[in-house]
Amino acid sequence: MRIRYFAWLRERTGTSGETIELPETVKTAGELMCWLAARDEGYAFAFEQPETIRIAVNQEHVEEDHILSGTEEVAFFPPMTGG
Amino acid sequence: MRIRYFAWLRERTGTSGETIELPETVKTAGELMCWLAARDEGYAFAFEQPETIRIAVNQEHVEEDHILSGTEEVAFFPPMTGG
Amino acid sequence: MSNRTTTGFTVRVQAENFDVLAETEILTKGHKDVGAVVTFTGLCRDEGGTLEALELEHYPGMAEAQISKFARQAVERWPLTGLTIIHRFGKIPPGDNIVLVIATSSHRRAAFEASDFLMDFLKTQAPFWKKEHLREASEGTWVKTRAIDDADAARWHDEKSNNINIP
Amino acid sequence: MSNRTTTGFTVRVQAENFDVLAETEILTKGHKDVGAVVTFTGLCRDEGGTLEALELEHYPGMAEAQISKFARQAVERWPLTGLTIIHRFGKIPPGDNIVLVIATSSHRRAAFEASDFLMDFLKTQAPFWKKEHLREASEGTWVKTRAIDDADAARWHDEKSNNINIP
Repeated sequence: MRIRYFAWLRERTGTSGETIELPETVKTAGELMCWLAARDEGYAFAFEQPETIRIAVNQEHVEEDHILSGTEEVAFFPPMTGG
Repeated sequence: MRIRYFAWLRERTGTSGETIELPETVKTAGELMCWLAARDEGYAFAFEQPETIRIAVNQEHVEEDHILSGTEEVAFFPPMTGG
Repeated sequence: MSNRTTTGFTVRVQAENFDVLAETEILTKGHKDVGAVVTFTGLCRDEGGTLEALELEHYPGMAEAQISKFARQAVERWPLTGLTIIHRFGKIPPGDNIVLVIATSSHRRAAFEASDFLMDFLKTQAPFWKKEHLREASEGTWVKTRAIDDADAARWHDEKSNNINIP
Repeated sequence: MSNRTTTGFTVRVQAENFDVLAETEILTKGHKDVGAVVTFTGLCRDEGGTLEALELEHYPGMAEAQISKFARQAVERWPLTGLTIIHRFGKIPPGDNIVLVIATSSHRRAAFEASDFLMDFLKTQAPFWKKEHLREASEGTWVKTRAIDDADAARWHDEKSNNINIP
């Protein structure tokens, strides 16, 4: 599964994207954030306030409880500031 | 006193403006409309529905009961359709 | 009411066409506090090909004065950085410009609301009258007011301020 | 819901600047049913001279998809004759263009409301992130969301239609 990070999530994780093998235990987007946060200090910093993070699955906004099975791409990013 | 007519009031009265001597009996803008309407058929047609006519005195919108003493210019016109 | 310095504005009533780009640049070039530019351009529609031209009559002097009055209300009510209003008169063929409002501000809401407000008042309170000349008719017809335009203008009374005077 | 034919629209996400006049002419030249043109241009402010540049990061693909989703909602909700939305990304110096919305319609209210609506959703729902680079600071700072922008976007839920989906 492809994961993408934008803005300060990209800076804190140190990567704009990566491909991971989703562990059996991780079912939802929220669980994926927990799992990623446990990786190292940078990821822990990136995901320290998961409630502020927006999630997109296959380029559509989803909530934390979104089930990831069948997902090609998950993106994590801060609230948007376009326009 | 200068009187000006715009749009269909100009067309019906047959003039864009004229200078009149205000009779003693005419105090308000509404009374002036009555007095003008009595002049001839064109003026009668122009002022047949005085409630639809807008009035400006010295280039400011006023109501029918506006007292005309001291007025330099009165204008009569239909509801505006600018923009 | 407020001790904020209000912005100046430009009002023109003219027969000639106007240049939206040039007018916009006057308000933006070298003004780096501008974050939002809203332009409204009103054009002459051809009414499904039936219209030959619109003829716009106006009350010289009062037209400028009324538009300036609304412009003053707009710069007092919203934190604009610039405001330009141009209204044409005379014979205008389909596709041609009739009216232009440009409002600039730091943030978008002020520019949107001010230009929207101004158009509502230009429609109903500025002394202009439109006559339609149709291709198939020898006589022109005066355009009737639309109730929706009065309703639009009335929106600006209900909220915020009492500084708008409709007779 | 309605059997009115909905209008097409143009959405572009690009690094290059855009030309407001040229984009406007695409929607107006030869379209004589257009009575109202509203353009919104968002510019990079210099924040009182402190800003070196804004850096705009975006999510390629999703940015275009989200903007197109809002554009589709706009042409379904309002009787527009044309709609163009352009959003830039990359490093943008003060005074430069960031975003453009042009909405055209027969009557002004549709053009005003659609462009206002689209800007509210671009601000809060399109995947763009702004980083401010100040003259006096070596590190850039991510721009925070403003509560007022969410409140502005929420205005469009209360009325008329349910076809707007905010997650």
